[in-house]
Amino acid sequence: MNWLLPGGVSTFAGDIDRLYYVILGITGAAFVIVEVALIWFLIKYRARPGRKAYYTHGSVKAEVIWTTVPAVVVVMIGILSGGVWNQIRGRDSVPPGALPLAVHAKQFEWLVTYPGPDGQLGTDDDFERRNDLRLPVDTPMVIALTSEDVIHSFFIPEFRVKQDVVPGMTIRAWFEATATGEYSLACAELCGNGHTTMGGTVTVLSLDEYTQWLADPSRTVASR
Amino acid sequence: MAHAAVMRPPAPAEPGAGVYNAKLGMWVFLGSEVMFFTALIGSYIILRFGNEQYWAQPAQILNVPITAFNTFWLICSSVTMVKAFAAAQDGNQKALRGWLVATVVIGAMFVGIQAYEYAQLIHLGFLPSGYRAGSELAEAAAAGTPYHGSALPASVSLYGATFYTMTGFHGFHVTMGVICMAFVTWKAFRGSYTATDHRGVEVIGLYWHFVDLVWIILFTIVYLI
Amino acid sequence: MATMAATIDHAHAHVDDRSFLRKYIFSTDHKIIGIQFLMLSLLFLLIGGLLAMMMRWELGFPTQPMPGGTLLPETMAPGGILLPEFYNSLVTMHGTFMVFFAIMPLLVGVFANYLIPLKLGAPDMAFPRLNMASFWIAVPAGVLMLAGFFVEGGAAGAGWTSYAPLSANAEYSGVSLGQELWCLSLVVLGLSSILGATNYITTVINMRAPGMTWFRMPLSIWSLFITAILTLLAIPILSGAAIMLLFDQTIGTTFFLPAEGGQPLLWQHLFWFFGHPEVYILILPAMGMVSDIIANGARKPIFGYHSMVYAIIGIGFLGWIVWGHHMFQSGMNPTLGTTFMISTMLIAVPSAIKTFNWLGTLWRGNIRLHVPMLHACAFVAMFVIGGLSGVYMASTPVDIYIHDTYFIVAHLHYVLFGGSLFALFGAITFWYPKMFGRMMNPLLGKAHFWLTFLFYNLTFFPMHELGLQGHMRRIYDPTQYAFLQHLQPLNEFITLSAFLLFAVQLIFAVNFIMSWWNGKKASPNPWEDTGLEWSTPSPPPHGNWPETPTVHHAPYEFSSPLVQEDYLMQNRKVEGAPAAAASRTE
Amino acid sequence: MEQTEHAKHPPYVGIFAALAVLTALELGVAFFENWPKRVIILVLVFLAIWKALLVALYYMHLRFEPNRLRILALAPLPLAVILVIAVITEYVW
Ligand code: HEA
Ligand code: HEA
Ligand code: CUA
Ligand SMILES: [Cu+2]
Repeated sequence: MNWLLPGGVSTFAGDIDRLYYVILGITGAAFVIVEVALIWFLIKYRARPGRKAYYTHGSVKAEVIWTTVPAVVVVMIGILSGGVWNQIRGRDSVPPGALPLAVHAKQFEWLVTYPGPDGQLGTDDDFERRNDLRLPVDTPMVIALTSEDVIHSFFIPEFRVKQDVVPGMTIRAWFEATATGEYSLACAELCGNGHTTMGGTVTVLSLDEYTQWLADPSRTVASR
Repeated sequence: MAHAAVMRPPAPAEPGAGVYNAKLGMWVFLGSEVMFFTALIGSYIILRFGNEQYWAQPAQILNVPITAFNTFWLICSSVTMVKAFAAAQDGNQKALRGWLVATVVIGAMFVGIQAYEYAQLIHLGFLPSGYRAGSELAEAAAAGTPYHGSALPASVSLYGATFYTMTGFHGFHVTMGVICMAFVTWKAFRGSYTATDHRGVEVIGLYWHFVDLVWIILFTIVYLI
Repeated sequence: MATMAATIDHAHAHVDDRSFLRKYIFSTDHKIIGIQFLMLSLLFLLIGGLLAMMMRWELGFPTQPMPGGTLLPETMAPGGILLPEFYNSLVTMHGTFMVFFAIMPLLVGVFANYLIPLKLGAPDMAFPRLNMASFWIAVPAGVLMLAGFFVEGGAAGAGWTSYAPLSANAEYSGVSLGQELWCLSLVVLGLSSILGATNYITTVINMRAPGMTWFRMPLSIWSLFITAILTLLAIPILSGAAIMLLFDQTIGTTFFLPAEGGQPLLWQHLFWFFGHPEVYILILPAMGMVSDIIANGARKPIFGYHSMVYAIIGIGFLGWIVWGHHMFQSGMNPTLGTTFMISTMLIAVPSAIKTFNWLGTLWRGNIRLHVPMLHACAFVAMFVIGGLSGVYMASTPVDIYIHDTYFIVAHLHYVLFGGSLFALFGAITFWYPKMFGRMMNPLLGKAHFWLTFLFYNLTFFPMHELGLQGHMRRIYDPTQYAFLQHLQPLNEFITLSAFLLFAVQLIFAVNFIMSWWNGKKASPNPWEDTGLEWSTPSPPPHGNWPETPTVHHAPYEFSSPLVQEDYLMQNRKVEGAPAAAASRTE
Repeated sequence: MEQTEHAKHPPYVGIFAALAVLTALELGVAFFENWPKRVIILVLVFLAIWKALLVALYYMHLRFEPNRLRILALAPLPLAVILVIAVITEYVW
């Protein structure tokens, strides 16, 4: 099995994973430096009879170095992250042409409202599916998340999407799947006794398969 | 816990903060009191900021005249308190006792008046959970008829919740203060406070004025705004 | 400082003629109170550990009857199979007990109490009675929390963070009384902590012995002082929030319920505004005591003492403006998220200063690897792992993926167990002789250390991997999810390691209890340390010193050229030593 | 205020009077119909802060305390402000 992140299949999975590996590199380096120095000192300077430790109260030069270097590094990480964050969550990050879906969370299921043939939510050809999220590939989707009762969290690992669903708020989350197939939808926020069972399937279809399905939801589509 | 600090056996002030332990301790403790009221008052400000529509006009539900009097009354207890402290400084035992007794009495009456106010509001139908079903207020709100000037908000559950929590915990603090103050008064009658060492009076005074100060804020933001 | 001596004579008769009850039960002696806290919190540590074992069974072998599980009542584990609702209670209570009733009292209740007067040369705390009150208020708080397991509906089950609305309305969780007890208990415990903090702050400011200037205070005292300030200001926020939550549960208010304008997110903001300072409350004292132990072990003054102090203060301050990093995915205003990300990142800087200064202290030392030193070094090694994993979560986009996964669980155990608890094992071994007059057995100590270190890492390091695979936390049965099934072997492995980890704690328990009567008698200064507490007998008499010691030196004068030995105690007068700084309060 | 500086006791009764007057003022302002709510709120808060200051400075005699203690007394306030401001931005976003 893949010991690092599982393959991502959304437009910003790439950015998130890249960021992750950057941080992995930096913290990995910091980790090695610290642990190696620690073990090396413990061995090299272990107590020997008749020897006194080197009497010093420190060195300003050293202090300055190991204050500024981490400072610069973390600020850098911060700036990198900020950029990606804005693409995903920024005020006007949702792409204009994104297709709408509504997901209503309640103990312990996901109710997905599809716009129906007209592609408009809130019209009477809307229809609902339980724990069954279908969406077209390579198409930005914007999902209006609402909750019936408690806080749930809308989590699709492969899409690197996670957004808490808070009762009393309508939170918009958007993403764009980059490969067709079956993925899992999970609830990532403790929401009661059934929390552990609050899963669903995510089926990514080609755009025309999706539109056809919207027109006739009874029809089951082969998903690959 | 003010009295616990007061009960410390007398000792000369150690350098450090430049004030003696009990006084420093009380100020430190008041720091945490500030944060406690921050949690309550802060939540009130935040919730109200987002939900103005759920707030009634000042004096629409709340009884401002009686509370205004109570405010004045609490300020009185503050002045009697400092008078007691001044008397202690002058070593004037008689005045000290007199002012302390006055403070205890006024403080107790403040709590009494607040209890009366609560009873009145609950009778009207104003509860921590909002309107009491079938009450005068609930009916007026449902009918949308003007009540003391304008129509009542559809719901006052947040209004009630924040109101009773803030004023209730203030009342609780006053009650604690009265109890500790009674203890100090009792010690005063036993002549425990001299012109040179009257820390108990000063420390309880700090707590007392702090509670008064909190009320000054509460009265303004809860009853008048 | 005649006045000071006078104070002592006044406050404590030198002949100790107190009844058993006043001496050991309702004692106002900070040393006894510290030991009382030690017993109480070790008990809760044990309970928290046991709960963890049950959780691990469920996670390793989901929905299989737990060995001995049949002993539990039907409402928890019918036929030995844990119920989901019981699992939620386990997680919640495990977190709550470990944070509020084990680690926090161990660090603050025990060592602030025991060390502050002894290391500052004070006869006792500023308010001994208040100190006693703070302990005897903590006890009922613990009882209230435990009671949750025995009441109708079971113990609180909304996580140690008790997010509303789940925690605010019994309809959602099925837990009513248990959740109310949770709130009540924390309010009571809060009072205890606040009284304690008031006492510690006053004592540190006002009761330092002559010559004990601010910058002659050991780092343990500095960190305990800053911790006390954090406690003083953070705990009331939790109390206030818990009270509001209690009202939502009981008298029908709607602070945190979405109905009519209530704000579920407000609870999260209040909780984390308290919660992040809280986690620094849980690490700062550990850092301070580790500094003491490392200086002692390396026989060297702390490298960059002043910057260590400023780092502690810096962490203490920054801790207040980062709470939002727990709420990146909560639906919080994303712009706010960016701000919190930057402030969170910055906390890496003071932490870096401390880490590298510890290394600097070891550099060219003459290192004695006694048991406390082993734990102290493990602290550095493990805290760095936990700290660095914090940086991943601080990065908002990465956090989208790892939030509420086992990556978080790994992080928090690396900082809390690998950090705080290792430091505590070290500190307990280090000050045990002062507390009980006997040494703990070094062989058992070493065995306990190495086995704990091994199984600890085997238990918690793989959790990072679980997190990376998207394994959510607080789930009762991972096998429910297709994308988690391939992780089950790893879960089983973790569970087995956890059982072994728990088992080897027995060594510590045995060592701790047995050394009490058959441990080697301890000299006043068994570790050849420089602190004031080592200048009085082990255990110290009531009142600590016949008369107040005077301080002549900085805290960590190891291997000073001024003296023959490789340690120079703070209160030892030597000719040619740099004169005491002007004022003791500069 | 200057001459009271040297008086043995601060003018406690005078401050009491001031507090009473300020309270009366507040009541007046609060129900002053033809002012916009915003202005009223600002004025009220301003007056309340004044009252609070009088109590803290004279009745709690912070005015006569060493600076250390004043700082200690004011320390928690910034935190309170940070909390409220940060959370309020939730609504304006
Ligand atoms: C002792 C307790 C403790 C400590 C000290 C910390 C320290 C830190 N924590 Fe942690 N944290 C917790 C206890 C703690 N945490 C707990 C209990 C939770 C879970 C709560 C819950 O949800 O149940 C949590 C959760 C948590 C989250 C929320 C994750 C989520 O829920 O999505 C985040 C996010 O930013 C975070 C970040 C950090 C950071 C940046 C630090 C920093 O302080 C770390 C700084 C240290 C270092 C960085 C290492 C040393 C530095 C160097 C070696 C220099 C080189 C480094 C660089 C150049 C980067 N923590
Ligand atoms: C300091 C804090 C601390 C400590 C020490 C531990 C210790 C352990 N924790 Fe804990 N854990 C938390 C704090 C802690 N935990 C928190 C805050 C959470 C989040 C809760 C939430 O999500 O709400 C959590 C959650 C958590 C989870 C996630 C549950 C979930 O999300 O579903 C898991 C899963 O494996 C786990 C496992 C363990 C294990 C196996 C140990 C083992 O290390 C336990 C080993 C046993 C001991 C350490 C006790 C030994 C006893 C002694 C040494 C006393 C000796 C006695 C005498 C001397 C008389 N913990
Ligand atoms: Cu819904 Cu967890
Ligand atoms: Cu945090």
